[in-house]
Amino acid sequence: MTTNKTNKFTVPIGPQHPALKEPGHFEFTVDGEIVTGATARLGYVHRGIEKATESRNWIQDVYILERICGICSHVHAMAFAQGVEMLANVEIPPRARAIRTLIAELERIHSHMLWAGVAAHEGGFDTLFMYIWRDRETVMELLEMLTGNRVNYSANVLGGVKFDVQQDQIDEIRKGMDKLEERSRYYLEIVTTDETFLGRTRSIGIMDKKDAAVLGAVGPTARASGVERDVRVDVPYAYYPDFPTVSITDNAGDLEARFVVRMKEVLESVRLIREILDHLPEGDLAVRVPRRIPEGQVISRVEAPRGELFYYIESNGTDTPERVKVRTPTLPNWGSVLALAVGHKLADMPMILVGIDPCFSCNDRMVHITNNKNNDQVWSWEQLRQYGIEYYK
Amino acid sequence: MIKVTPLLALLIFPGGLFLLNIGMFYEWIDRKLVARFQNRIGPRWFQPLADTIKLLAKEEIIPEKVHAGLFTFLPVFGMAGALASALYVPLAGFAPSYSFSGDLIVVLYLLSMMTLCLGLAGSNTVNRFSLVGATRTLTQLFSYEAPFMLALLGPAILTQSWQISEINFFAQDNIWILVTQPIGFLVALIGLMGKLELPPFDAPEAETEIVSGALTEYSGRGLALFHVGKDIELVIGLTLVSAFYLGGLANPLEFVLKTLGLLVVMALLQSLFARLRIDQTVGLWWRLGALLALIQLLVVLVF
Amino acid sequence: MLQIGSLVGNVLQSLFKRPDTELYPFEKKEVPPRLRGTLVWNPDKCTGCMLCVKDCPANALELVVLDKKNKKFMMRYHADRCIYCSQCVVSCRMNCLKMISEEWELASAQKEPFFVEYGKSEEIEQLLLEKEAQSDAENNGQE
Amino acid sequence: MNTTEALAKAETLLGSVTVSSDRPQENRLDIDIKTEDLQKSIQILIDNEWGYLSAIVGVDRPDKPADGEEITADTNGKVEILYPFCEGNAIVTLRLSVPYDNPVVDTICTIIPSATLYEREMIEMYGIEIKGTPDTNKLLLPDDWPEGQYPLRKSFKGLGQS
Repeated sequence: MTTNKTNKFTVPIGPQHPALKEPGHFEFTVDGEIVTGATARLGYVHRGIEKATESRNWIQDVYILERICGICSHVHAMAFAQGVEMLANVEIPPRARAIRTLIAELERIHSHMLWAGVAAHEGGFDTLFMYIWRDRETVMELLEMLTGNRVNYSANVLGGVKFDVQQDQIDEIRKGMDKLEERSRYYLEIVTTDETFLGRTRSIGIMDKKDAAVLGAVGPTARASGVERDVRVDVPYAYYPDFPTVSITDNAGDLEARFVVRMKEVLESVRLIREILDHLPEGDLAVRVPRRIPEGQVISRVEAPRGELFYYIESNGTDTPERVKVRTPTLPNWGSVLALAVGHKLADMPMILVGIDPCFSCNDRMVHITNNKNNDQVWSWEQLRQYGIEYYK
Repeated sequence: MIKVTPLLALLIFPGGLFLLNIGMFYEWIDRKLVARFQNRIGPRWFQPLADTIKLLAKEEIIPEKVHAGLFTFLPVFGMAGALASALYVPLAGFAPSYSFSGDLIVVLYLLSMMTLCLGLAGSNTVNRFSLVGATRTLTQLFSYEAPFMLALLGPAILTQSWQISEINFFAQDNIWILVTQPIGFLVALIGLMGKLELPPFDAPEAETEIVSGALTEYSGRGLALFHVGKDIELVIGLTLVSAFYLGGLANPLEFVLKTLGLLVVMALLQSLFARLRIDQTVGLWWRLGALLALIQLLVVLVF
Repeated sequence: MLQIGSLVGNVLQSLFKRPDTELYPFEKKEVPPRLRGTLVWNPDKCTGCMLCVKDCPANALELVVLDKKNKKFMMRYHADRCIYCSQCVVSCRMNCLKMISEEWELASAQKEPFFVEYGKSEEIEQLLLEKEAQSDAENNGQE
Repeated sequence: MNTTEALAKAETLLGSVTVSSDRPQENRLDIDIKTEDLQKSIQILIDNEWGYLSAIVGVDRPDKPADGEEITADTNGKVEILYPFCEGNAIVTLRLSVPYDNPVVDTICTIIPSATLYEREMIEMYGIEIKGTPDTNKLLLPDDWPEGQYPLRKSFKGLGQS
């Protein structure tokens, strides 16, 4: 129990906590059940990826950046590949653009459904959680069929994509889309009509339009507050110039609105995927990109499932980048959530935290251990066992 | 009807061994049903037993800054309360081992002992999650207790007796009280869910907010006792509600059918709702639950 | 319209449906043909350009040159480091590398199975003999 | 407002603080500003509702060492700090550099409160001192991270190695 001078009670959430699927630390000062202050401490899954890119070549970096996040791995690789192609002045073939977009949209469906399940679980609605995750398997299996992997699809190479889409796969995807569309409509209805669940989501964690705009919220979090910020619409990249998407917004700004926006985005993705499959262009899958990228710097932005993903890439003319800066969508959304936590009930905090769809491994990217032997922070299995025996003697 | 000798009653049937086993069996049914409602497979039949044995075999860690005596004995008290209440209810359709006029009140208090012990156990530790959990447990106790009692009062007034066995006989001879007092039945059933902290009333142990609530610091034996105590409470609660509202319990077959029927309804209710916040729970009980129970009582009194 | 327990239809249906759970180690699903499993190297066409080694993000590949003129190479594949991205398959211009979908349950409690050596058996034997001779020589030297 | 108009508007708005500017990409405008003009220029953009702060990017620019020498902790240099603002397709980047021996910039949290996370990252990764930032606790690195080690500087090769 920590009590400070004003007799305030601090409730920690994390680093290990059932509400957080990844480690992160939040401290809430509470007065009874009402939150009066909030701070964050990140970095528990920092892996040094930004630094690591500087010592690897451009091709290797695609994969290391893809592993920033498991859920939105494709968009990371895509943002990087897109930036490098811009630097190298390479135009990728239309079929590659279409397939990239296709996988990105499938991934968006997968991410949004994952989030909806987790958020339902935070609200104690386990049945909804189980159902949503069961149906998410459909899209996971489609991705596995297309790329051979359920996460970290590795579909991008510099200059295009690795995998083609064949006719039988197109049929499979269409079948899957029909199922997903039906189920998403059903879930949309549930989250907007179920009384007990609305008690946990309606008018909770409201962020108004002005706050969202100034605090720099991005993605569905911003759109649920009525801020039209969607890179796919603002700066069409990949195949979006040919097949534009609609930016889905809601004005309520509460948790319910975030559910509604995400579920509607799933439906929009389904529509887009069908359209892309109808008009899949013929042609090559990839073009050659030089191993040495010409000097220059570029900003590459794509819309990840959680919002705008920002890449700053600088090349010094060699086969390794000079600087790769990644700003993931979760980081600006944290700022907005921590600023808005005050005044809410403690019981609502997990749901509000989860409401932005946080991805901790996305915003943590540092610390690398280079020398295992001389570092007492790294323990071997044998050492750990020995320590355990000593401890309990 | 057969009467069982006291010592046997305490150790083997209906107290002791029988109750432990049937408690764990009912827990399994509950978990299995919820799993099937959620389109999962669910645990195998021996899972609750295996959990209990594993927990009993494990080291019990007494955290720092707690009253060690309280920490050790609270689970025992809680479980003793639940076991003792078994002596007064028509378990498995047999006549209760002990019976006196007014035993209904005693059973209700014995059942609350478990919850009180939980609350005390939570506030005994310095863990923040335990403390918040304990507060919520006790808050919830004050919210469902009155409506639950009022709901069980209906049949008692109808029988004009406070003796469980007499109410049981009365229920057997007459039309199911469920038909005449549907509101009372609903309040009693949902009150039972509140008592057992089942969803949607699981705010006191909401894992995504406060880990495991009052039980966060418990491990090994203490945790096992609390879990088994809750299983026993589940059986006794089901017995009470079905004896009162579902036409009494005359023989083991009726007992099994009626309590399991109730359990199916409870499992269904568990999987249908999102968790209520503690303020919503309190609001629901006092604004709606208590009011409904009172109306039911008035109806009973007038007619 | 607001309602209580709106999932009830689906919940009751689930009771009579087969559970969706997959009993993985007992019942295995068919793997998709594109699944990326163990890497297999075909030494016949390899020219020793080393592109696969250079592009591997996890340093999982080592190409040992036995005889550069006659194009004799041996590959050491560290499956424990491999991240199964199949960049090497894309990089290889001779199509010597392939990730097979048959072998994918690679978990192991020991480290040994993760170290795979590919090459023509007679060449490996020759190399091993050389190695042995070398270590023998070293041992003799020490004594 | 299309991209060209947006960039033209930003160019006129920021005219008073611009030291020099260039256009690395079609939709981008990079503006070099003086370190002391930072708060003023950001205030201009926010007051006119031009876009939102997308990130704070640091780029380490050590002085080029003599041939054959490696960059070490003693190498002099400066850190470039970029403040990219996005408005639709248009991106305006405010750029300034601070030398290693005086790495001080003003906070922008007074104008954009959510920038605190980006500023904490800059403090840890580049050793920039941010004047007036509300929270200087460690954000990403461990609490026992040694003083004076800044992971994203080019001279950093891992702890215990230089």
